[in-house]
Amino acid sequence: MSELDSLYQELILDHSKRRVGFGLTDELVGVATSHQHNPICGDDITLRVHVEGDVVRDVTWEGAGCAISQASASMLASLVAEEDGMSRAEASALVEGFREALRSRGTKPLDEEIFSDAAALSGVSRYTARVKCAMLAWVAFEDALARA
Amino acid sequence: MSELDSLYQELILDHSKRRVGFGLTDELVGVATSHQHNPICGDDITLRVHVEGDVVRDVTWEGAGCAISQASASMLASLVAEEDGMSRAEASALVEGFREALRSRGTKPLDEEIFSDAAALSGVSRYTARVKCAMLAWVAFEDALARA
Amino acid sequence: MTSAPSTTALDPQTVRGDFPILATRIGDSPLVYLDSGATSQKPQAVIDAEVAFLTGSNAAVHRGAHTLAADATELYEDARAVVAGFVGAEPEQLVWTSGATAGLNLVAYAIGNATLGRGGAEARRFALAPGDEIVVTETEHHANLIPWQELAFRTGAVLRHIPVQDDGMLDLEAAASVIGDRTRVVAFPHVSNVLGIVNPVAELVALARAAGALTVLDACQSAPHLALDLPALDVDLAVFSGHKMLGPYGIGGLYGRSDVLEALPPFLTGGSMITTVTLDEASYLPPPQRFEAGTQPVSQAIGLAAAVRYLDEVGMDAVHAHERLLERRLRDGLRSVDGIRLLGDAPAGVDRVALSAFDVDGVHAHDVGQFLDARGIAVRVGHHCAQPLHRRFGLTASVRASASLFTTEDEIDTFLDAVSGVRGYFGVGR
Amino acid sequence: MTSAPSTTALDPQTVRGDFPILATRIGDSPLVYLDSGATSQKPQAVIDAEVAFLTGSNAAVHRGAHTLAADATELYEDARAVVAGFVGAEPEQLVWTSGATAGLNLVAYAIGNATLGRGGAEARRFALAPGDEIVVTETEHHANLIPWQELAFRTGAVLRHIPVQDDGMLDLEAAASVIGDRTRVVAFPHVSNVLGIVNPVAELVALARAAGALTVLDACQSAPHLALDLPALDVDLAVFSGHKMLGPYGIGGLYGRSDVLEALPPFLTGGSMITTVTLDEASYLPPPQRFEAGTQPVSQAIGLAAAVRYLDEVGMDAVHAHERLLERRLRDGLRSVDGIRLLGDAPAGVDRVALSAFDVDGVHAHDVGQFLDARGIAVRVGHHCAQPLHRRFGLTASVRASASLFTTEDEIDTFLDAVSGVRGYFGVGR
Ligand SMILES: Cc1ncc(COP(=O)(O)O)c(C=O)c1O
Ligand SMILES: Cc1ncc(COP(=O)(O)O)c(C=O)c1O
Repeated sequence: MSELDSLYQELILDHSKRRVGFGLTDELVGVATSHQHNPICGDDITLRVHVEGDVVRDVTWEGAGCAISQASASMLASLVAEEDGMSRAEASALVEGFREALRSRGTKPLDEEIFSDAAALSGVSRYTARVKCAMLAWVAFEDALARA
Repeated sequence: MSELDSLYQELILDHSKRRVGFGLTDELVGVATSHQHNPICGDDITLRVHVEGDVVRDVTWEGAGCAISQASASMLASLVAEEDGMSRAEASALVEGFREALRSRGTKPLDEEIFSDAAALSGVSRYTARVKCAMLAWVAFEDALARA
Repeated sequence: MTSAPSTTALDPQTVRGDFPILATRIGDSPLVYLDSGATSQKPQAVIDAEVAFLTGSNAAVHRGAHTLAADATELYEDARAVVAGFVGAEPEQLVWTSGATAGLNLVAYAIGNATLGRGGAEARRFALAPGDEIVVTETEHHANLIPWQELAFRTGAVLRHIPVQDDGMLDLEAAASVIGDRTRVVAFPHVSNVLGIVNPVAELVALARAAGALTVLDACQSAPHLALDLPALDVDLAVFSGHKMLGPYGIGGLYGRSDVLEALPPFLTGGSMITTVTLDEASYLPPPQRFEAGTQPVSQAIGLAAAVRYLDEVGMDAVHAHERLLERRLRDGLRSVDGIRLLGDAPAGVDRVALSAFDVDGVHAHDVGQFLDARGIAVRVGHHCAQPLHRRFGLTASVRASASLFTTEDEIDTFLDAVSGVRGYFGVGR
Repeated sequence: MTSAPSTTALDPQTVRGDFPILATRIGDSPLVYLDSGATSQKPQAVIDAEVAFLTGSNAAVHRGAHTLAADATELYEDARAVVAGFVGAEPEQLVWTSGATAGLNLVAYAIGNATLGRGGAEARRFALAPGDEIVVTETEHHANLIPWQELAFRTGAVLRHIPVQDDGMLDLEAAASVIGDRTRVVAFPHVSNVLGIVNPVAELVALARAAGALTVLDACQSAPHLALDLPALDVDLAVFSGHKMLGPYGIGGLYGRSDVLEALPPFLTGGSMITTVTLDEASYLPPPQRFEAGTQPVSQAIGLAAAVRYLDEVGMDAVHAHERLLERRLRDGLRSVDGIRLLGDAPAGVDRVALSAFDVDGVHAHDVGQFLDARGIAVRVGHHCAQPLHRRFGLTASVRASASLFTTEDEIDTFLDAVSGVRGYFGVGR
C-alpha cells in the first residue's frame, strides 16, 4: 500500500461519499449546534448533536470539505449511532482520544475496538497539515456537546 | 602618518578649536541664515551668510559638533574671508566641488589652490560615515545662499 | 536595471543549478515546485550574500562611526539603489517594508493618520471624509482588501469594488462607473495571485487620474515575472514582497512617487526616522527614512539586492518569455483534462504569468494537493487569501500551480500527467 | 527554557569560536565589538539554521498541503514554542513581529483602533478618552516614546513621563504621583539602552495595577542578557528584537497575557489572520495569528529559535554572571579615566547589563568613536535613539560601549586603555 493509499483508504473514500448523518435534524430540546470553519482551506461544518439527559442520541451534520473531513464527520456520526446511547463522559473521552492520536505524528494509532471505522483515520496523523481536516467534525462535536 | 592622523590632521584639529567665523553677525539686509541638523549624532549648525548684490561678503556660524564638522565650518568661513568677494556662482561651484570630492571615496582630493585650508578635509571622503559631518556647514552655506 | 536586458533565451537547466533546494526529493520523486506564487525558492547567490554580510560586515546601519557600521551602511544603501533600479525607481522612492502586506498597511494607516490631522498641511490631500470612496477589485488578495476595509471603518469612507468577468478580466466598463467623483483611492493588483492575468494598468490609472484619486498597485505577482518600470506605469504607490522574487523573507518594497511620499505622514514611528525628539513631540525625516522606523531588515535588504541582481543577469525579458511558454503549456494541458475548470480563462493573447488556479470537479482541492504531493509536486490549495474571488466563482477553494524561471516544460508535463489521474484515483467521473 | 540553566561559568574564548565575524580585523587590529547594544553578532548555529531551512524546507507556512509546506509549518511553529519558552511564555502568547519597534507600534495602533470602535465590546477596555493618560519614562528609546506620542495626538490622550534621577535610577516617588486615576497605559524599558540599569519592574507594575493601567515592557536590552520570565514579571505586554539577541534581523516578539491579546483588536491586516472575508468585511482569528498578517519572517523565526537555543545552552545565568564581571570592570575602569562622565552612574549593587554610555570632556562622541575604531574597537556614538535622555544629562551625544557573552576582560582592558588616550590625542585636558 503506498503512503497515499494508507491515507486515502477505501473506507475513507467510501465514507466521504456515503456521508453518514448528512442532513441536519430539527432543532429540538436537547439539541445543540456548532459551526466550525477551517480558515486555511475555507472548509466548514455545521454539526448538530442530540442529547437526552446524559445520553448522546445522535449526530447530524452538513458542510463541504475534503475527503478526510467529510469521511471523518461521517465516521463520527456512524460511531455515535453504533454506540447507541453513549454518555457525555464517554463522548468527551472519545474526542480526547481522537485528538491525542491525531496529534501523535503516527505514534499512537486509533484503536478499532473503540473508534470503529474512524480508526482508519490513524494515517492522517502523519500528515500534520491534514490533522485539522480530520479534527473539524470532532471539534464541532465537542463544542456542540458543551452547549447541549 | 597613520590613517587616523590623515583624518585628524593638525590643521583640522587646529581649526576645530580656533573656529573661524564663530559667532553670528546681526541679521541685516542681504543676510540669510540656515539651520542644519545631523539626525544621526544630533549635531547642528546655524550658519549666516552676508551677500551684497552678487558678492558673498562673509560667513558666520554657531553650533556644536565633532572636530570634523567644527573644522569644516571654520575652514569654510576662512575660505570665504580669504577670497574676499566671491560671486554667488563661484560659491555654488565651490560647494559642488566640495561635495563631489567628499563623496568620491578618496578618489578626488580637494585642490589646495581652490579650497585652501579646507583641502585638508580630503581624507574625510574615505570615511563615508563622516562625510555628513564635513558637509554640514557647506549644505548650510548652500541653503543660506539660496535664501539670501 | 543594473544590466541590459538579456536577449538570449533562458535555459532552465542552467538556472536550476543555482537553486540548492531543487535537489530535494519528496519520497521517491524529485521535487516539482509549482508553488512559487506563495513563496519563491532562493538561489545560492542570495543565501551567500546574506551569509557574507552576517559573517563579514554585520553592524547597525546609519548609526555608528565604526568601520563595520560604515561598511554595513554602504551595503545597505547600495541594496536600496539596486532594488529601486530593478523597478525603475530612484533610491529615495523606495521604502523598505517587511513585505507587501506591511506596505499596504503603511499606505492605509498613513492615509488614516492624515485623516486624523497628522502630517500637517501637505498631508491634507490624503484625508478622507465620510462618504469618500476607496475602490478595489473583486480579485483582491486579502492584503489589498482588508487594510482598506479597516480604513473605511475608521474614517467613514465607503469601500467599493470593480467586478471581475467570468473570464477573469476586470470589467472595465463597470470600473468606469465605479470610479468617480467621490473616489479618493484606487487599489488594484498588477497580476492577481489566482488568475495570473496582467491587468490593464494604464486604463485603470487613467480612470483614477481623471477622478483625482490616488493609485496603489499591488505588484507582488508581477515583480518576479515581468520587467517592471513603476514610474512608467504612472501609479502613485506600489508594493512588492522580497520572498516572492527570489529574495529573503521579511523584506519588501514600497515605491512611491516623490511628491506623494513627501506629503504622506509617517506610519510606524521610533528610531532612525526622526530629526528632533522631545518628550512631547518628534519631527520626522524626509522619505524614505520617514517610513523606516526602527532597525531595518539589513541582511534581507542585501539579500533582496542579490536576488534582483540575479534576475537582471538572467534578464527579466528572458524570464517572462520562458514563463509565457510554460504558461501556455500549462493552460492548454489543463484545458484538455476532463472535469477541470480554469479560474480566469481569459482570451488568448492576454498577457499573463505562469500561474493557473483550477477546480477539479468532484475532488476537493486539498485532496488534489495531497495526491500531487505524493508524486513530489508542490502546489497550493485553498482560497489563496482571495476568498471573495473564490466566492465569485462559486468555490471555497482551488488548486494553484505557479511556475518560476527554473520550471521546465518536463515538469509541467509531469504535473499535467498527474492531474489527469486525480479523478480516477478518487473514484469520480467516468 | 529548553534546558536547565547552566551552573558552569561561561568561557568567552570557547564562545568566541562560534561567532565567525570575530575573526575580522579592522586595519591591523583584531575587531573588538562593543556595539552589541545596537545589534548583536550571530553565532554560526543561527546562520546554519536559516540556511538549512532555505535550502531544505523552504515553503509558505500554514497554507499548503505539500510536504515542504508541512515541514516548514512545523519548524516555524516549533520556533514559536522555543522562543516563547525562552521568555517563560506559552506559544499562543507570542506574536511574531518584525522587531521591537513594530511590536510597540502594534500595541499603540491596536489601542488606537479600539478607541475608534474596532474590536467590538471586548476591546472597549483599551479605548482612550481625551484626558486619559499614557505614562512613559524619561529614559525611553524613541521606539517606546514616539508611538505613544502619536497615539496621544490621535486620541486626545495626554502623554506623561516618569523622570530619571541624576544617577540614572527612575524616580519612583515621582512615578507614584505621575501614575494615577487617569493613567491607562504605563510603558517602560526593562533596561534602558543608554543607562544599562535593570529597572524595578515589580514596583512600576504595582503602581500601574493599582491605577488599573495596562503595562507595556520594552525588553529589548534585557532579553539578550538576563533570564527572562515575562509572566512572572506580571506585565501585560512586552516586546523584544531578534537581532539584539543573537538572532536575525526582521524578527521580534510581542508577548501578551492571554486575556489581553484575546481582547486586543488587530493592527496589520491581510492574509493568514482571518476566518471569513467578504468584499465588505472580515472576521479575525484568535491570537497570535490575529496579529500576524501576511507572510511571516519564517526563516528568521527559525533563526531566532536557534539563537535562544544557543543562549539556553550557554545558560542565561552564566551569561548574566559573565556580563556582570565585564560591567564592573568597564565602569570601574571608565571612572578612573580623567574627564570621563558616566551616564547613569547608579549605586553599586544595582543590577545592570554590561553597557556604559559616557561623555569625554572636550572631545565629541563622534571623534572618540573614530579614535577607537582606528584601534579596531567598535562602539556606538550619538544619541542612541534617546534624545530626551541625553538632553536630560545636558548632552546631544555620548559614546556607548556594550558587551556581549563573547566579550573578554582583555577586550575591556584594550578598550579602557584606548579611552585613556583620547583626550591626549585631541589635545584637550592636562
Ligand atoms: C497579489 C498578492 N498581494 C499581496 C500578497 C501579500 O504578500 P505578503 O504575504 O508577502 O505580505 C500576496 C502574497 O501572499 C499576493 O500574492
Ligand atoms: C531599549 C530599546 N527599545 C527599542 C529598540 C528598538 O528595537 P528595534 O530597532 O530592533 O525595533 C531598541 C533598539 O534599537 C532598544 O535598545
